[in-house]
Amino acid sequence: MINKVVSTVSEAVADIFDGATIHIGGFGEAGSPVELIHALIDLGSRNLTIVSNNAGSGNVGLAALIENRQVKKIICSFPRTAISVVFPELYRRGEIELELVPQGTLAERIRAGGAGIPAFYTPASVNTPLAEGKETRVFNGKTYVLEHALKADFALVKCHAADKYGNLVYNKTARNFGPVMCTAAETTIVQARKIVEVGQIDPECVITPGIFVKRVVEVSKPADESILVAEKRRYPWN
Amino acid sequence: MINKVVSTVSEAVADIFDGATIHIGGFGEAGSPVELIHALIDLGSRNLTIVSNNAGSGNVGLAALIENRQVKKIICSFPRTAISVVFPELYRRGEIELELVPQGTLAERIRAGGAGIPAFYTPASVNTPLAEGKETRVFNGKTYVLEHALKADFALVKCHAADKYGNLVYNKTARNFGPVMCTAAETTIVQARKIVEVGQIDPECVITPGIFVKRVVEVSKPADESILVAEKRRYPWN
Amino acid sequence: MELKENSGWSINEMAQKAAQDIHDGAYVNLGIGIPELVADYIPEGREVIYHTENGLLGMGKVTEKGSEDYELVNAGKKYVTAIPGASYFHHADSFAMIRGGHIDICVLGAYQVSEEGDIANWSTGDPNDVPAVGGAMDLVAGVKTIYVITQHCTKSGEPKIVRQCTYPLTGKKVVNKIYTNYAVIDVTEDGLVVKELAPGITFEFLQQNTGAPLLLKQ
Amino acid sequence: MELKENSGWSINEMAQKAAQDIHDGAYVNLGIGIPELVADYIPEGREVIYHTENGLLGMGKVTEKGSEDYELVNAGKKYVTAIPGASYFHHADSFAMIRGGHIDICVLGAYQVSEEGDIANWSTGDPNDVPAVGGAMDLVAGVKTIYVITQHCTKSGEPKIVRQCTYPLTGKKVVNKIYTNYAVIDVTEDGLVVKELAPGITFEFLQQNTGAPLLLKQ
Repeated sequence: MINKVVSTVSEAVADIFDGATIHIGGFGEAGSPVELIHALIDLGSRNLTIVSNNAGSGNVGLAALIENRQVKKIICSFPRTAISVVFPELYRRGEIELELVPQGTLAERIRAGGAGIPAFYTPASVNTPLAEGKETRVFNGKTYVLEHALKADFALVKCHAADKYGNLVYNKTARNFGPVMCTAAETTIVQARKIVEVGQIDPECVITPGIFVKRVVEVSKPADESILVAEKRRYPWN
Repeated sequence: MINKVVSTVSEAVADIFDGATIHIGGFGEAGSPVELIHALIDLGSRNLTIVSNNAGSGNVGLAALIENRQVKKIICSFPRTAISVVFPELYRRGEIELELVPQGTLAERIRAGGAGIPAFYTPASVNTPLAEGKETRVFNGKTYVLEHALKADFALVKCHAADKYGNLVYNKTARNFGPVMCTAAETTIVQARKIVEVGQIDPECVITPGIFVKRVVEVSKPADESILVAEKRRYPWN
Repeated sequence: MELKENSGWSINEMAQKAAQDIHDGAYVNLGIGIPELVADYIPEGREVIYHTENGLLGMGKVTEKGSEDYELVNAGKKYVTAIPGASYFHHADSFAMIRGGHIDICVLGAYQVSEEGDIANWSTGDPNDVPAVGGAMDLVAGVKTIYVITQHCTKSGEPKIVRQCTYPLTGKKVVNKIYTNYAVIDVTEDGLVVKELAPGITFEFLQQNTGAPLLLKQ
Repeated sequence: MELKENSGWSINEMAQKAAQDIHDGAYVNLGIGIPELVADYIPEGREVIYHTENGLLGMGKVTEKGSEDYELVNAGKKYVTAIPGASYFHHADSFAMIRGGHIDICVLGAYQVSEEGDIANWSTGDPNDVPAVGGAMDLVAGVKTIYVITQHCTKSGEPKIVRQCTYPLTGKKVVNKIYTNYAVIDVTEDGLVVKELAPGITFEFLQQNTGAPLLLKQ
């Protein structure tokens, strides 16, 4: 029988191993699976490669994971924000690797990973430093750069509602990278604001079909990252 | 002001020109825009290249368009069904061209066309006659074939409900190729079972955002192709 | 020993054999024809979710006569139902599931299967036939495990399991297991390994009716 | 003639100039900063739909203080609203809209724009800065028409419109029109064509403060 629901965030992330590559959803705070990330901090896996649009804010969530020195490398489009301090410091000291990827290329590389497409051509970044060393090719007179699929061992994603089959719906712009990341990881782990009965999600409105999800855990009152940052909270909790 | 609703199917298709390439939605009868196709038969544009999963049934819809000798070439995955007679006859007589494409490659080529991806690699058809003459490449020890985007001048699509912005929702498996085809045509023309007020479609459940749609026409009681075929109907109506 | 074409297991028994190899929680795509019967024989206590490549995960049974929904069909264009917990999606997303390796098992029919697991099931190569491929090439290239269900021989008695396919290929080295009316056969690195023989079928008879060398399970 | 950095049009006037060039029914993506002001100046009677690359078509105004929704933000991570008729989608679909040429106009800021329409707006090249690109490269590569809004000169008085960008490029030959505090300038095959001068700005002054040759509109 299929039941992907697990009881706790620590159980949900328990098999994340040292050296794993992890897709982490979210665009800034919107969609960031803060509680799953904190569980990963508790777990302590190290040498991680993180794929995420940003590199965290303040000293909670993804920033706290980096601050805890669990992250070897980050693949992202925008690691710098007004309230990000952890990543910039480590980066300037040369203590964390950065692979900078245009946002649309990042999304498409992840989607390709989930869709069995090993590589594709895109016009983004052509003639810029981010295409240096990459293969280019002309189609119909326009130059494109070859980009490769980006898969992960795990995906940590936040959604609005889930059922025990792993069907997911999201909330507004918290959807962002979640659906493509769910498709592109060996093990997709989701925190949902609520678990609903099978059949309660309209089949026309399912955003992530359950086939892409391995585990779901209910986090009914997820933290708002920006509030934690404003309150200068720090994880592990200060 | 944005209002994509037009009054009649003939108005909706009026600018389809001779020699156009047209994406036509549908998987068999499910999602086939029969009324738009019939309007195109009335219009009489010739020398068309049609991209569609199938090649029509009986003597209505896409089969009637072919029978009316408006189609020069068809790009599809499955032109043969138990009740298709028109295409097979013309094909055997060498009077219509066929480009046979694996179904998933067809869908992905159309999606790429809409997404600005000129080409991508796929494992489907490698080592088969359908990959003959195509460029292949090895990624991580596995061979893939290079496939190109498939765009069209027009897309004819059937949906369930639409608003004046062109936002669409579909019905069950009638969704099939509709959403990707809407993205990959210069001019996307949609027949909807109903036109609803802006705001009535839940923004979380919009399947085709209006940006991809040029014209919408209400066809409140679309014909069921299989009933027409069973009744041996023929278009223009016998 | 003389056996008629339909000797050994019935198609329902073949489907049952395949069904026993589908694990609890599997995501499964069933090809058109005999493979569709597999759904009727999933052992009690296992929950299997069916994918149909035209955009539905959680396909239910074929619709009862009179309650057909023309917009709810399967890949064979039969009218079907959807289970609670189903989801609809477009064709590119559906084949992303297939190509991306998310479907656990696909059960297909075949014209021929080679000893290396090549499969031919889309074209007889007859220039008078209208070629049609559908999703077969995507399925064999993308699904993790490919099962073939087929009569062991053609109607004229020719072996369908061969050293090299003579029909145009659907995919190369993709088939994992073959269920025929005579036997269940694994495709392995070492060759074709017979796992089970139908009642009344001997290994010698099986070998005589197979175009490639067979090994007996240790 | 001496002019201070903020001479000529105000940033609101610059936004207003750009807004006049946005047609009724346009799908528009506005970059972070001055470009965001453009939405306030769309002429009466025109309906414009805003796309934000983090997954919303039909973005409304910035949220009023106290009613922020932490899960409804724009690309600049400001809390925003959605209009009736909006739609949400995931990041790959959002950038398919961008890359696929479906967005009509994108309005961006810039460090530099070249006479051929090259733009540099993501990196100063300073190795002490943490590089960050966001969606800028996808936008300039994919959106049909690119408008740049920028102060004509840097704070230290250097021209931002140049023959060749010295900062790392975001894209090559992509900018169509530039709105500065001094002028509105078209990027054409023939070079930079001045369409309009701000009050009190002469062509000579403009040319002195521009790093590439300018043409006057015929």
